[in-house]
Amino acid sequence: MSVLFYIFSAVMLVFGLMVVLNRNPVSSALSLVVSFLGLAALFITLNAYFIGVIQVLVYTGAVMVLFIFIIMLLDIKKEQRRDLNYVAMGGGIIVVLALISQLAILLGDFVPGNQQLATLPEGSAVHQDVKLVGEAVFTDFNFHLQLLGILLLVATVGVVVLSRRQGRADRSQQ
Amino acid sequence: MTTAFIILLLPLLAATTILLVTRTRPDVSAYVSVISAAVCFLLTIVLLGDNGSVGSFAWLNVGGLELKIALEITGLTKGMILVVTLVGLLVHIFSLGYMKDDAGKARYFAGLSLFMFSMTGIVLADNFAMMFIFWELVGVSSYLLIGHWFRKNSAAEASKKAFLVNRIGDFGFMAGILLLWGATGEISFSGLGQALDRETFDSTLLNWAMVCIFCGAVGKSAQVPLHVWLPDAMEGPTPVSALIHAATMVAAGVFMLAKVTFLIAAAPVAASVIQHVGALTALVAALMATQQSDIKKILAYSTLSQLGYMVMAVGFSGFVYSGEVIGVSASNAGFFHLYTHAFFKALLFLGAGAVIYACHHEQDIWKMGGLLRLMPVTAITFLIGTAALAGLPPLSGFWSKDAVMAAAQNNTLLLVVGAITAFLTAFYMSRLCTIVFFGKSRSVAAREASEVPLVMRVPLIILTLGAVLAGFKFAYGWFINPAELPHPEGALPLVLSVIGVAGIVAGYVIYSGRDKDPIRVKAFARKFYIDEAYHLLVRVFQDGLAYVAKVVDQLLIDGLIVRGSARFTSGMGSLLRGLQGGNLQSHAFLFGLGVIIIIYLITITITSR
Amino acid sequence: MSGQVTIIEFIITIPLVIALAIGCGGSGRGLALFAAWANLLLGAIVFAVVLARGGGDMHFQSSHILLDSPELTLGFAADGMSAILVLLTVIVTFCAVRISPQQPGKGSGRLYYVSLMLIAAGALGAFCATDLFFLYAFHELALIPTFLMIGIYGHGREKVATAWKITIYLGVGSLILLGGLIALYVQLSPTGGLTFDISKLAPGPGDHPLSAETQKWIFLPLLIGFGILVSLFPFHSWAAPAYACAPAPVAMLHAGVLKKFGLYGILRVAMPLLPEGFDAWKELLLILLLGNIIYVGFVTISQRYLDRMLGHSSVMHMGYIFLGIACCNSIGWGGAVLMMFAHGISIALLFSLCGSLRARLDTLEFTRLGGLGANMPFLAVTFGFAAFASIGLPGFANFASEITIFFAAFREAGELGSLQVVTIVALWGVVISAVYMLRAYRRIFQGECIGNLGAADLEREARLPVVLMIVILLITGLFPNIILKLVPDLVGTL
Amino acid sequence: MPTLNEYLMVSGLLFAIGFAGVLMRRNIIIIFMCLEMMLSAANLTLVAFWRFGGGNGMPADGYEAQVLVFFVIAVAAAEVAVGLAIIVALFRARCTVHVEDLNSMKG
Repeated sequence: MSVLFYIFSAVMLVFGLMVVLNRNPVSSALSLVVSFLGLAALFITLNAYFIGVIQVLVYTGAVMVLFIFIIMLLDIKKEQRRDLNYVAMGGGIIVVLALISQLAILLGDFVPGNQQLATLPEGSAVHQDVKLVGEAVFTDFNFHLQLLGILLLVATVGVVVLSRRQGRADRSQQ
Repeated sequence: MTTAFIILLLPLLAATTILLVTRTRPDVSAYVSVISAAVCFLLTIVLLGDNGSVGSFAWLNVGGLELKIALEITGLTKGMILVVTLVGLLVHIFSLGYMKDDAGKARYFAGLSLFMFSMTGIVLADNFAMMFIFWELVGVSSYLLIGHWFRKNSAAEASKKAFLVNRIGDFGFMAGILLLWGATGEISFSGLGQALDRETFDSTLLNWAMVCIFCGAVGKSAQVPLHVWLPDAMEGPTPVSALIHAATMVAAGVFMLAKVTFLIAAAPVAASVIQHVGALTALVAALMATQQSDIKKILAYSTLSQLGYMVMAVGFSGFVYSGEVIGVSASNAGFFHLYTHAFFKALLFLGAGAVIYACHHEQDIWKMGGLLRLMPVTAITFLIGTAALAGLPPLSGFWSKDAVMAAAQNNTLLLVVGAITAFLTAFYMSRLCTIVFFGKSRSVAAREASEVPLVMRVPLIILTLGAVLAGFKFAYGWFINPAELPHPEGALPLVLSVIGVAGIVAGYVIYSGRDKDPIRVKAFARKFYIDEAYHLLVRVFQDGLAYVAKVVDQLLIDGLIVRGSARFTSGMGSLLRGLQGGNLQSHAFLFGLGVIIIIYLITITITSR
Repeated sequence: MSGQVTIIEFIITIPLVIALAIGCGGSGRGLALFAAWANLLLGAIVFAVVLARGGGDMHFQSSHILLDSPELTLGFAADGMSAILVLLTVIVTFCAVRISPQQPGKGSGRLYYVSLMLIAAGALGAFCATDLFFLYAFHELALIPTFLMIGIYGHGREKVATAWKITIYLGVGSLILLGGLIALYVQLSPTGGLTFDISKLAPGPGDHPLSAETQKWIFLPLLIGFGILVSLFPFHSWAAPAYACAPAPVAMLHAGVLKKFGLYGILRVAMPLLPEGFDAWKELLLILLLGNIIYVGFVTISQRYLDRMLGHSSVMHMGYIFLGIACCNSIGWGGAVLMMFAHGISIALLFSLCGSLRARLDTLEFTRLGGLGANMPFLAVTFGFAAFASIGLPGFANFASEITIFFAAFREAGELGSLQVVTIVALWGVVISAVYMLRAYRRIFQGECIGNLGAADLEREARLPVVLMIVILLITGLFPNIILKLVPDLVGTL
Repeated sequence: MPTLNEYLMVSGLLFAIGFAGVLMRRNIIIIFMCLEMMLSAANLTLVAFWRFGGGNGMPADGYEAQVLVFFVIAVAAAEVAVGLAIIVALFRARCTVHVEDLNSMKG
């Protein structure tokens, strides 16, 4: 079981790094897709099957498709060798390293963190987590769900308006 | 309302009516002023009868402070009030003629009445506070009168100078009053007298107080350090000089010192200061007078020198003189000289005014000459006045100068200085008379001079009578006890009269028939360059210091603190603006940095607890 | 007395109501004149009544509770000192409105009269408020209108900069003062509950609830705050340029009336509530007021413009009032209050004449002026009166107050203490003020006439305020007991 | 079996990589992607804590964590939609995707 964990986390991290390092936006988008798949797998190892599936379904399926669509729409070329902004580079690396070192120090003395992942007994409720999560969402968090619905509606209207505004702005520019 | 209050307030009433009502009709206002002066003179004759305090008005009282406008009549006041009102009336009458066709005639007479009001205020005052009030009012009225022809720059400068120098004197005077009030808690003269008898006060404080009060007298009576304003005050009309700068105002200082002789007696150091300043003034003024060519300037310096005499005499009050304290009698000598001097100096000034009026406002003696034949009455009265001033025996000058010299006779230095001054006085007066009256006329104006109208001659004649008779006992006996006058010993009177005659003869011999001044002593003519020294002093200390203060004010306080803080805040503002660059990454970077710092802080607090 | 409307409330609301009326459309000067006349009348009545009843205790009391927890009452009352200052305010406001023109600036001039009314209301409110909060609030009311007036209707090149400077400077001053007042109100509130009412904050007859040390450190911000408002020595650089650039009525109101708020504050709030506090800082105050008299005096002598000189001279005279306060005996405080009244009227008179001169002449610079006395006789005579009044000529109120203050400093002074030495040096200020005032008078009205030959004399209807102020100065100068009778009783209760 | 610390370390690394991408890259699309990575890293941490919530390796009994992750993902989706619309509008207006040129918000 731990072997799988290491494989999937390695996949996720390497492809995550590829996203950042890649010149070509399309290849970085695709590497992000793979990284998200790795992540979904990790969710599965944590017995959060519903979340794993949603991750694949929503993120990898919808979001990345949208990204690639936009990249193609705006046909953004491979990035030319613009002069590297060393200050930003240096700053970025420093902050990231500080973040990682701080994390390491913290996790060092985070006692509850050392507990091993126990395999679930057969027939434990966790396996029907989709049903349980569904119940939770539609009973305790019903109101939040409606809110979420409205939010998504607003987002779609926003996108429509933005793109349409775009149309009229073009006309005024010519 | 007692008669004293009427005498005090009538001139003020006249001045206000002139200012408010009859401003547009000069002749009416002139008569209003003259009538008020005449009524005051008549009332003073009535007033000479009673004694002691006559009425008081509680002007200001708060907490423990009681300032009153209280009037009292003592021997001194009687003598002085007579001089003030008599000379005042005569000057008023003389001015009717002298200022007949002057543009600001109403303003002039209002100023004269205001002056009479302030002068009577000083004379009748029974406490220092009231005297200080009228001291300043007299300063203002002399400012108005000297600056009568204010269109002339020189007159405007002269009046400003007179007021400021007087103001410096008032500064000292007030300091002295405050010191006395602090020490004794008394302001009125009688109160101070009783306080002195009751307990002895710390002598250094008393000496300092008396020096300060003398400083007030120096300012008003133009003694040496503060005498520079008197010669310039001749810019004013001549009757003004006659009234103010000969008889009354300048004598106020001596009068005040005479009133507080008991204080001077209690402050020996201050007394010696007073004597020496008086003697110095007498000598210096006499020297300067010998070289002046303006008739009024000569008389101004002669007034200065006579004042020096009076101050010296008053300074002697309380000095032991061979066994018994001559005390009051010394200041009486000073006051006696003041009394006689008022008459013949006013006579000389009015005479000079008549001469100037006749020579169409010509003041330079070298452009006059041979006026004896042309203006007999003025000339004769002027000569009698000169004789009185020089101290020839029968006249009043002789008696009072003897009394003064007698007061100083045990102090050989001052005696010698007094004698020299007596000689010089006689010398410059005879110089003046020979040039102006004898010999031949030196200019067209002098040749056509004619006798002045009657209204100007009557005051001259009355004053001549005063000058002749003032010296005898019956004239001064009713306000100074003849017994208390210091008696000159031995040959002093004889020596003095010989010096007087010698001076006159010397003057006549040197100056008869000359067209220009044979003796040229630049130092005396230029008034020992004191004016220039003062000018420099004012320029350096006052204007220089003012300029420095202004620069400091602008640089230090305004620039550094006020603008400095303004610049600091705007500087901080622009510094912080740098952080608001539009760059996305820098925002993210700062965001990240903030997170790390917060985590770091949290971890420290967790681990440290 | 509380409950129904008292005269004091009436006096304060009139200018506010009129300001409102002018704001929404009334004729500026007409309404302002009505308010000025009404206030003058009422002010005189208040003064007469308080004079009749003795200045010791509070009259015309009225209070409206606004808040309970920190007990906040919109209360007004007038005792001796407030009555005097109310009279001063109404007189100066009347004269300020009289001499302000029908068409002040380019615009309709409504803002001009609204601001004037607000300044007047601010001053009146501040002088009668019985609690700390409104004492401070009313003074702040007058701060912004002054800024607007100097900025918009002022004269001179740097009028906007000066407007900013005075506002920020007084703003900082008020801030420091606020700090002090809050400390005072928090520390001194009786155990019952926090209260703004000055009478409740006043310490009882027993020993003072606060230690001398705390009193000392609470008194400092009050002294500096009030000092800035009164242009005490190191904080005086805002005053002269502001009065020089301000239109005449604002200069009259600010120099004549609003500056007295600082001194009133010290006498009403700081001294009675923190007696030991004052003693701690007395030596410092003596040095500062000497700076005011001598240092600013010399700066005044060096001025070359009439309006700047008058601005500086008003700063200089503040030194004398502080000297009066520093004597801490009833003579000194009586002299100080009388000086406040006298200086208020005389500086207002001087600024109104300076305003009329500025309107007539092309410049106020001394070197380019001369000999105007002949063709402007009325102005020459009245400026002469005003100049001699401010120098301290006997017969005017300034002299009476100066002499009271000097005598106060020497009360039972056997030997020369620090107060006496400071007073002797301050006495030299009398000569300094004579120097610059006479130099100005000589330059403008005497000597040959250099320019401005066509300058006409003051028109008839502008003469009333000038004559009124001179008459008032003379009356209080000849009979100072009218004012002084009100003050000592009050001092007794402090 | 993997321990909680390892999961946290992994999600931390993912977050760091995402953050590095945001800081270093100048193409706004890439930055947007890295943003998504950071979000999902947070989700991973949430689920990890849920899984180990019950103590010694057992999952917590309530499912609030998963509901929260579900909401986060939903909101992220909406955010991506709006974000990309803005990027498109931006591209049309400025014809560039480089962050340095887009600094009109300068103070």
